[in-house]
Amino acid sequence: MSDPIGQVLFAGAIGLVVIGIGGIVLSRHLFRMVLALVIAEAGANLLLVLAGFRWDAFAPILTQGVAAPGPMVDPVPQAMVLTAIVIGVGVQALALSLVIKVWECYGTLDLAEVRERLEADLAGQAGVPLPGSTERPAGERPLPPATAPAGEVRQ
Amino acid sequence: MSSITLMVALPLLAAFVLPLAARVARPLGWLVGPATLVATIWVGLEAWRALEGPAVTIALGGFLPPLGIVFHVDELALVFALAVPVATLLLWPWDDGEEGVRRQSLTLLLAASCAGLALSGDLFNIYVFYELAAVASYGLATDRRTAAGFAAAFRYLMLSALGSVVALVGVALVYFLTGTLNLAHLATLQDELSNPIGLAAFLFLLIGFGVKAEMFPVNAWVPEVYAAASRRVSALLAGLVSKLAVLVLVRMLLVVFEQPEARVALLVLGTVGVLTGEFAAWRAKDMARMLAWSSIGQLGLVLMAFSISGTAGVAAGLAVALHHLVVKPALFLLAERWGGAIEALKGAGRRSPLGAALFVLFALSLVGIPPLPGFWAKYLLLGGLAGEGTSLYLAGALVVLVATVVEANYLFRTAALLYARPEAGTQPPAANSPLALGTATLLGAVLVAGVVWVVPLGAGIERIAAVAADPVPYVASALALVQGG
Amino acid sequence: MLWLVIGLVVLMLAAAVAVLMLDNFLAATAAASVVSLGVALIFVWLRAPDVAMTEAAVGAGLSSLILALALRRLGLWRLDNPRQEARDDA
Amino acid sequence: MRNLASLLFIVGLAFLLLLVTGVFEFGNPPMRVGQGIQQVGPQEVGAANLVTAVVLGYRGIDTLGELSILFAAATAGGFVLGRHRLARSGAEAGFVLRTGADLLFPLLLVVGLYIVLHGHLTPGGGFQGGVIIATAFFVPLLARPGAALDHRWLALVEGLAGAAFIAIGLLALYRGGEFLQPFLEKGDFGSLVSAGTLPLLYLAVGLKVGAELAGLLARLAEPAGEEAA
Repeated sequence: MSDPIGQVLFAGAIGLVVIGIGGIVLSRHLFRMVLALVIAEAGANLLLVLAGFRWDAFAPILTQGVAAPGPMVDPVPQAMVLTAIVIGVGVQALALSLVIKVWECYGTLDLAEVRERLEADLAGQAGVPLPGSTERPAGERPLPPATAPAGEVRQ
Repeated sequence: MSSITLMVALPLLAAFVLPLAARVARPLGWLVGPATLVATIWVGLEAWRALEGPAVTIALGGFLPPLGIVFHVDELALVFALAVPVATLLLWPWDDGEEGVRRQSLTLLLAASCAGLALSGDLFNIYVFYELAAVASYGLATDRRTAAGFAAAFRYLMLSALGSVVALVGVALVYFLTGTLNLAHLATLQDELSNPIGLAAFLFLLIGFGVKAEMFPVNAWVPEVYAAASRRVSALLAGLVSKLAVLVLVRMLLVVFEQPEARVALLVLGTVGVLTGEFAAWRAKDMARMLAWSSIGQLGLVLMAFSISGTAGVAAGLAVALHHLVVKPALFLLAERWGGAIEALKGAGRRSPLGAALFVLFALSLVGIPPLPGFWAKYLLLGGLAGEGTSLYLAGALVVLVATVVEANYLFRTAALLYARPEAGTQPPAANSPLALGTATLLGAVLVAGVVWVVPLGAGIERIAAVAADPVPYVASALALVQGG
Repeated sequence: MLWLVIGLVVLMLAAAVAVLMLDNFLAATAAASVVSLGVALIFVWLRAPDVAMTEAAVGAGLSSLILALALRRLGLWRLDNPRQEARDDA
Repeated sequence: MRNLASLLFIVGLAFLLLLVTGVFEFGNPPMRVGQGIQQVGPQEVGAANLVTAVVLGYRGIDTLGELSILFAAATAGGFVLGRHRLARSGAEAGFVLRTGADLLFPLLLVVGLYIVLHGHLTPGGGFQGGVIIATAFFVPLLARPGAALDHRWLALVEGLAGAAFIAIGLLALYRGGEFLQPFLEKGDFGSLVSAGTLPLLYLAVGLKVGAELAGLLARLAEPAGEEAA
């Protein structure tokens, strides 16, 4: 409450988390969902480091033969954030691999269209009519989409 | 007792060296995974035999709690830690080739992380193992390599990653409040957690870890992934991984967050999950998604059971969870070639009498027909809900009864179709593979054994629950470690 | 100090909103790395040199590289405004 | 309808978070665990960088989990993207980029290894250094799109480094300690050879992370050659 810098930093961290989560939930483009995830993770990491901060304290690194010059900030949240950052990048890389594969298969990155195609595919696999449609699907769709992305890849 | 860490370390080691071993000699690569899992089971059994007193805490790296990370070993943890390698072995992907090796590596990583979830006594460590389970399961969810699989896995990943961020915020809040992450240490700091912020932290963790537990608002991925992935992977995710996520939530509820509001949150979310899951399963037109929705309903029952306070709640939850752990993988295995439209199953029982008979057995137990174990599980659940006495819990009991009727309706409808006369000119689907049928038969035998030994089984569950429901032994074992040096 | 922090936080939040609003994905990716760099700078001030280094190397560097490679593979790597073509696709 | 529900959820989340953090006092954490580690950490682990002491000592199993997550992500990424295409044009980048890449490669490698090996003394360590090592192997790929990384070597380094990390942990268990307990002499506090097994663990982390990320980047960059043609 007391300190304005702390308030600003808290607001920043929370703002990033909320913008990121909002982006994941509201985005209609798969790639933008991944970008939003990057932001949300950055915000959560910032919040975690804030949990270990102390005024007038030093970085938790000692030098040879010298005792700690004064109070140090908490090293534990820093270690956790190190872990969280690396985990986040791994998840991002995997998410992007999946985005690339979805693009190769469906030729679209629009969330609504992908969901539609997904529902159609699942219904086709199972051999049941799509909810809300009267035509029976003809079975599983071939993997290359009707609108081949080939022309899009090259510029 | 320190050797219990091998339950996590060995599968990780095997996952790392598996690609190399497979390159050196194919049979070697083929052997690494199953051999490791067998060794893990042996380690777990040894640990159970050596377990003295109600609980033991292991300081990883020799760093005493609360500074270091601990593994907390009691019978509840051991039951699930042992179930992990056993279930993984039963559902092992016996494929070959480069992709088979990747699949096996991911399965081993999943097994290691699940064992870690069962044993770990540190909040952030639980988060790390949870993420490992998540990443491994995204990979496994694409194992059919269909377009639908990739799309479903992406949506699953996004929802789960969102949950992870929320859980991380929850961890940060806990750290803000207390400055520690050790569950036993947190248990002694109740005063600092019993406030609205502590409750908010619990809700964040609940939403975060609830994704894998198929909890109500964050379970949209379940039907898509289970329909798009192979049945073996669905069985693993529905049977095993969801239970471990529930176990993590339960530990937090029992040891750390003792507010009554936390229990109510779990009860409400579980109840909504039961209702939505069972009715959606009733409306489903294909077997895979029917089982997926029914799994959501069953997990709702588990959450409801664990929201009951005291030993009765843990006993009921444990019974429902273990029952589901046996039944759901078996049903998914039976759906290996029966995963399509339910209507198309007409007469399938004639081509595969054993499969149809097993389906009926599991369906009966899932609905809760005595004397099958499912009945006793639901009996404990209803007794516990009624025992709480408040109107909210009584409403929950009512919901369980309604859900049972719905469940009976769709399961028996399907079972009747299996024995119906096939329509002229159509061919009922082929029988399942011998491997799937054999595994399902094994699980059926376990179920029947549960009928025979229901009394010792019930006593065992009561004993485990009595220890787990009480935070005192949990804290005491950590204290003993610190004081004993 | 306060104004510096306020400026940095406002810049980060603006970049975060830009990530969600920009039509050009290359620009959105760049904005995301601005967010990461801002967070890294704040980590330095929070006496967390290890974390700042990781955030700069992994969050801003590696993550942006991965995103850029994916953009190239997805055919979204363009400097002009893609809105028109996006309409055509749909 | 769905958007409305999502918006409501987000607004609720923001409100809850703002409410929650308004209560905290910034810059004065309870530090129950942090204080303890600052007091006993330097003696118990012998690493000058306390963050490294926590990452590899007190929370060593977290780091193992983190390594496994990267491994899982790389494995799953390979599983998703499938076999890499081999047929590619041999078009090379310009002279400047090529020479620059040749010069950069050893430089990045040395810097990366330096950061890895000094992780227990100064900021940095296996993960940061590993990223730089991965970049060292990736830059030549940008300069010579025709060249391909040998994924078999990467897999070998990756597997062995990961196994080494666990083996060091298991060795401690075998010696009668706990899994991942540091052993070996603690050495002179603050010198390169100190902190027992920690530098070895960080070396394994650096190699594994470097190999994994290089493989991941190469896989994602694959069609680049086609485009350059």
